Amino acid sequence: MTDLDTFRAETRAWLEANCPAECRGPVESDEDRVWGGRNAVFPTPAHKVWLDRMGAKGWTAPEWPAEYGGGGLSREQAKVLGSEMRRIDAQAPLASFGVWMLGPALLAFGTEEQKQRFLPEIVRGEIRWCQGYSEPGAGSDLASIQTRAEDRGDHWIVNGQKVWTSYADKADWIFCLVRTDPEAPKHLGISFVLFDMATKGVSTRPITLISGKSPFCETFFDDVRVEKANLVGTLNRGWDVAKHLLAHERTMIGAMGELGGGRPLGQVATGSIGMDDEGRLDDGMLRARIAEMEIDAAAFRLAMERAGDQVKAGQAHPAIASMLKYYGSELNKRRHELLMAAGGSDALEWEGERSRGGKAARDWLRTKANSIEGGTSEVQLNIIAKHLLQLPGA
Amino acid sequence: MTDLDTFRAETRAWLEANCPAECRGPVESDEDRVWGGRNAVFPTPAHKVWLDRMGAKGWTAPEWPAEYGGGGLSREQAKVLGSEMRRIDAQAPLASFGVWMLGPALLAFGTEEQKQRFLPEIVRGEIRWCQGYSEPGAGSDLASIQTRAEDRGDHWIVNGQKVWTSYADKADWIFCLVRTDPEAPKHLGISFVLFDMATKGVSTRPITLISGKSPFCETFFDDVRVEKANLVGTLNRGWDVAKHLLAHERTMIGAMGELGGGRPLGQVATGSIGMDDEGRLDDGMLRARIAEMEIDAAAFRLAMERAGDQVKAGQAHPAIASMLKYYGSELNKRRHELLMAAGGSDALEWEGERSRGGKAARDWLRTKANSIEGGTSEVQLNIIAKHLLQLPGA
Amino acid sequence: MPLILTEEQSMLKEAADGFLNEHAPIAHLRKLRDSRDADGVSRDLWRAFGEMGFAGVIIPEEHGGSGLGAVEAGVMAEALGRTLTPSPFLGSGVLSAKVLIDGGSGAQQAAWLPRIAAGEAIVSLAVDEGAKHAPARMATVAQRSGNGFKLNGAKGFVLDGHVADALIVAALTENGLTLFLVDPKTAGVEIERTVMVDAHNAARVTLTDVEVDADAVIGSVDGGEALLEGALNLGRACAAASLNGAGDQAFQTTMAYLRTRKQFGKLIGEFQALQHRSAHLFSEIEIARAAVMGALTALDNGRPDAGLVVSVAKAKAGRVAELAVQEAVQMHGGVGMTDEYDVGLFMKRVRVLNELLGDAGFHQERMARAQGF
Amino acid sequence: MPLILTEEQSMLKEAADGFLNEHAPIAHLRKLRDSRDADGVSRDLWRAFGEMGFAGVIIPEEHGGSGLGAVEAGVMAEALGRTLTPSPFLGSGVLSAKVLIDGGSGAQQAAWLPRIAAGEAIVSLAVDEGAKHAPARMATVAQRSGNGFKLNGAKGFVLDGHVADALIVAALTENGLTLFLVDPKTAGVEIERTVMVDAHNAARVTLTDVEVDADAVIGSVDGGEALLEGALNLGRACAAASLNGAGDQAFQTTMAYLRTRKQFGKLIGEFQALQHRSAHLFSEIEIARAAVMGALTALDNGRPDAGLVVSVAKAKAGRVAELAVQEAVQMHGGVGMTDEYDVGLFMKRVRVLNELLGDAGFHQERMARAQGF
Repeated sequence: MTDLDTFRAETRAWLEANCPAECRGPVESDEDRVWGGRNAVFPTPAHKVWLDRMGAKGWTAPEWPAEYGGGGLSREQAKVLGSEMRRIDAQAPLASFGVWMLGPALLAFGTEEQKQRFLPEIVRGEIRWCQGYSEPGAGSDLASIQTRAEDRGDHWIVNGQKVWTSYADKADWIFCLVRTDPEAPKHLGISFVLFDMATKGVSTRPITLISGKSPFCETFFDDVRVEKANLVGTLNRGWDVAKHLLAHERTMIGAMGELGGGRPLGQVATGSIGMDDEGRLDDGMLRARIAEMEIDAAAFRLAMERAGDQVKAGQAHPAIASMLKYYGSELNKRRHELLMAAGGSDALEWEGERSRGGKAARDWLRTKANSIEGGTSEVQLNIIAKHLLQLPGA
Repeated sequence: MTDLDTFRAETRAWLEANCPAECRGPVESDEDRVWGGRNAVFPTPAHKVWLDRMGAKGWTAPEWPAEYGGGGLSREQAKVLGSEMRRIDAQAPLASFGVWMLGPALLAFGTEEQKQRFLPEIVRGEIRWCQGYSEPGAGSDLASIQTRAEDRGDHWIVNGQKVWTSYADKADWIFCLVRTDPEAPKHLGISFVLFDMATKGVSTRPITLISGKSPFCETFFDDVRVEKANLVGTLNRGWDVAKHLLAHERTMIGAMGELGGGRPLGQVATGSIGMDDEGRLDDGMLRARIAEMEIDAAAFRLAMERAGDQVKAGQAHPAIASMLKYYGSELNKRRHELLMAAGGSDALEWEGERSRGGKAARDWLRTKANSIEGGTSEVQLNIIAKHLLQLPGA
Repeated sequence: MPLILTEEQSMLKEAADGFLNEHAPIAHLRKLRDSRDADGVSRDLWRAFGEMGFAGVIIPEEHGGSGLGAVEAGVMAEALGRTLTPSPFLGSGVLSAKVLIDGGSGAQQAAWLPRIAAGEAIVSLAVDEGAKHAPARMATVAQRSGNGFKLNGAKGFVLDGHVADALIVAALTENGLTLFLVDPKTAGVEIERTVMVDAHNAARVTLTDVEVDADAVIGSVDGGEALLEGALNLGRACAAASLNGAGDQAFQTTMAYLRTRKQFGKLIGEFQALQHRSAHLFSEIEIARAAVMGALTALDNGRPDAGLVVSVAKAKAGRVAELAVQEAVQMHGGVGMTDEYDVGLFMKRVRVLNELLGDAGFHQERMARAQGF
Repeated sequence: MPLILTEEQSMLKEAADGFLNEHAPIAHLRKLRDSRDADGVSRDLWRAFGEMGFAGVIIPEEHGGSGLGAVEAGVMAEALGRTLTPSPFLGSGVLSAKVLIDGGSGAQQAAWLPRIAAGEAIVSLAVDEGAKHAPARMATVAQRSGNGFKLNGAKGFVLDGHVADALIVAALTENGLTLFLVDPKTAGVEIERTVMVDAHNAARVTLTDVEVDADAVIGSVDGGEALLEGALNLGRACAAASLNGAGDQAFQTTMAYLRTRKQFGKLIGEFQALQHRSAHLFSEIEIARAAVMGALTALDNGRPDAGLVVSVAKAKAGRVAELAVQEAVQMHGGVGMTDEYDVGLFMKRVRVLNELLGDAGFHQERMARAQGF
């Protein structure tokens, strides 16, 4: 028995013993996710138990070093943990921008004090983070942000406005790009800072999306005091931290094409439209489009797998994340267009139980943001043209 | 009986009496076309008779003024002539860049002497013209041509090279863009001149295309003498003449999507692949693509018709020709991709009788030039963005 | 007939655009939606349509209408697409009116056509049953019963069905299909409003042993197929016109945005990638416009292949409008995703219009069958 | 198995690319084509393939091959796609070799596998009959006759059939499909070389009362379907690898052109519209590469759904390579249309590879059936 086999056996046993029944099975909606934080909301009390147990083992961030509260697992062990969790259909104990985004950036750029202070709280789901990047005037041109941090010795005074801040109204802390040198060329002069959303002068306002509900907010800073100790990385070099973090976000959103999951398209369509005498979907034109989509989706899943293998083998080009983000989000949009066609007029309903509150339509509309958030498709294509194709002037 | 009815009756009678039997029915290939010129080649002696008769009436250029040898017909009469010719499947008596391209430019920009001298010859098919625009270094950037015309008082001495000169090796005269002012910004300083291809210093070399055969040549000018009397339009303003003429060419190439004609795609496919028990093409995936194509093709035909109606009503934007050229050529390429798919392995043959010398494959390859010649698709899109959408910097 | 508007038709277009921009711009839709209006459609506006002569555009003059044709109906439909105005126009003024004009008895016409033309009555046509438009696969039946018929079945996607003063129900009879004029208050008729993604309205109608008299039949018993097909084709062409209106309006809004929004120190309209996509989309919109004009003209000319041209128009306009709204949201970026901006409303409306009366696939299928492959 | 090449596989790739670039670059294809070579393929090069261990890459070592797997066969096929080299590799070294390895008797294997591995023999698999690949709809029949069988039928698109030393013919027998090893010199066998658009080779084979002994059967009578399917799936995956090679090479050539060609005073690679199209195409090529690697790996792992992954790869690689060559010609502009430039040759080869062993539509159909819709 190899070490990995032993680890698998132990993990399996621990999961069987510790994962509550309520925390097994698919997560039906965003509301059923556990985001943690000071005002954490749990779908059931068992979900709190599950988070506490996993957090104590550091398995909410399996590959982070144990000294910062992480699981301290190797990549292989983490894969085993993942597959064992899938085996029993265990839900993720925690959804967290702290784990997905800030943590990796702190591990790469944070001071020892920052890691000691912030990472364990993230692992245990005690503090919920949000991301303050986009601004109304900036959009894709992230580096042109205007939120200003004025130097006041040991602290800054921050004034400005962010937009598309996911769950800003529910977050405890924010990681945020601010302009610390208004004179410098635009990519320089930006710093990456952390502060408490309860600080005086911070306010938020939710944004309604076309899909009806939205995790997004506008966030306003009015003379907000930010301690200089909470600067991550070098002063005026926050752009490096942001880029590092964006790469993580891209892979995550790109993967939605795969993870968007749910029932296979063909099944949805035959369920809604029926079959002809030869057992084919009784809409030849839609059938062809679904088949083409499924070929692309299967190929994309293989590309995701291959990218993982490349990372493992140290052969991955960092800009491949842009490619996967671009492709995955376009694919997911196409998939939902086809789901709408498969659902026909039933899928057009916006309210009521039959349509589960217009789920198909709302999900479809939500996917339209995939190719905008985390860097638009156009930005990804620019990155590919420049970094992977070396096209001039890109 | 209206005048138009009378005209129709007379035309019908004249055509019945004067169109030889050999000149009725489809034109099977480029070789069966009559191009006229000093060394004119006729598929049958009857084709010469047909050209002479139509030329004498000016009906090779029905709407040109009678004083220059044209038919002098109104737009309505010309339509009647066209429909009566189609009624008896009469072939066009003459294929001619003189009629299609140079003539309209001369009518708009030529001097009275030039019209008197060149137009009647064109109408009668006595002189075959070719077009000297593109150069090896220029491509889409037509205005950057380098062929130089040095001023020698009453004439120029022309040196340079043209490329993509259709039928240069068979043409008698050329209409040609040359740089008459090397100091001027590039759109200025170009002049539109005419000269005899038999002039000393003119030589040509055919270009082989991927489709195997090609009407195109490279054309070389080595100290070629060109009379100043043969300048069309204003000195250094040849670009205006060229633009006028390009608009004509674009409409012509765009129309190929419609005129490419031949058997309907669905028919070709069922002939090659067969039908299923329900009378549908026995390849559901190809069937969907063909159906989508036929929708687009039918819509495009209506757009061509509408554009004609707009011209007639004086409502046409000149850049609409770019739109039709772009759309028509992309459509024609798609059509031939589907024809290849419908033909399967049979359509891949390159030689021999069964495939009529690889006709399907050669036609398919030939269409790839549609979106390059007469201004690339990219150039058309630029024109649309600038002139129809008023996008900044376009 | 040339594929461009006559002077009279252009005047109608101006009148319609002007009226809607003033009295029922997108704010009108938002108000009905956000106030959760019980009807989801304004009866007052419908009456105003009657006064303007819009409601009865295809209704003969002797019944109080304008006696115009398909092109004029398309002009109205396109205008409604531009302003996203919820209106009984398509359901009552086109589909139902067309059934009654072509097949209604003198009494039926006299009872309903003038009231539709005046914008006083809403008459809904109930055809669809499953998730997809498939009139050839109907399951609703009408059995002879006494002097009349007994109807059983379930209909969906019935435009304005929840506020209808009368329903026209398509049902199978012994040897074909028959259309019935049904009072929604008849016993056995159940109507459920379905709030749609575009905040326009439709209903599900369940018919359980619904008894109607023989004079409820429109046209002849078993002879409803051609009658229905005629109305559907006009409706499809008008839906295509609405798609063009909505798609083009989203496109125009986007072009305006490209000319003013800055990113990376440039107007985003300066980026060639966006220019080319815009130019391509412009081309598609022009092609779709020609297709719709061709279909409406073919209907007015009574061309035998008009149904096929209608399919070309509906399929093409649908796909093009879909592309237009997708590009609109994408090119607007984040703000395009907000409910505050209008582009999302266009996306929603286009989705519904695409599904209505047969999506692009349905019409491609018709094309394939007609061409024998 | 991870979806990246092992060190050994990377070495094979380098060896294959190096050898082909030196001994059989595109100039080799042009020479065979322009000299109107009677065979259209070089026997000498095939023998050199034998010496290098390329010809018998999948043939077991005991028969003189390298005993490697699908991934290695794919590496070879991709390399051949890059240089457009006409070679019996796919027909003999993959398709026929696979049939013989999986189903051949000891005598059949001994007779042919070592000679294929040595690049001495060409063995062609004859499956297709109509214009499209449709092995499930075979019409060629083999009737019992004396001690053996009598074959009747017509085959097309038989790779290298005109220079084959042996044919493997698929035919219907009483209760299934059977594969026969047929000497092309047998009475009743007529072979016509078909010169293809890509200057590669295939043949039409007519079988009229062709008599073969019972020992001509490969595997069992009526048991040929699985045997054939196994070979076809490997062949499809390799054809997909060749498509990737050809498509990617055309793409690389185009990117080099974009970096050097000037228009309107700029490098054309600076135009954002071309940048975005290039970046999109790059993404597609990466996705297709993963699909092919996935298919080859699935075959090596003997996954039960390997055939489906193969269909994903063949369909995806086909469509992507098609886009790659279309963009290559368009972005090259006029010179891309000339025979003198290579991009047209890539377009031609991709067209043939797309049709070979099932086009994208064929494989989409398999996907739809497998997913039950």
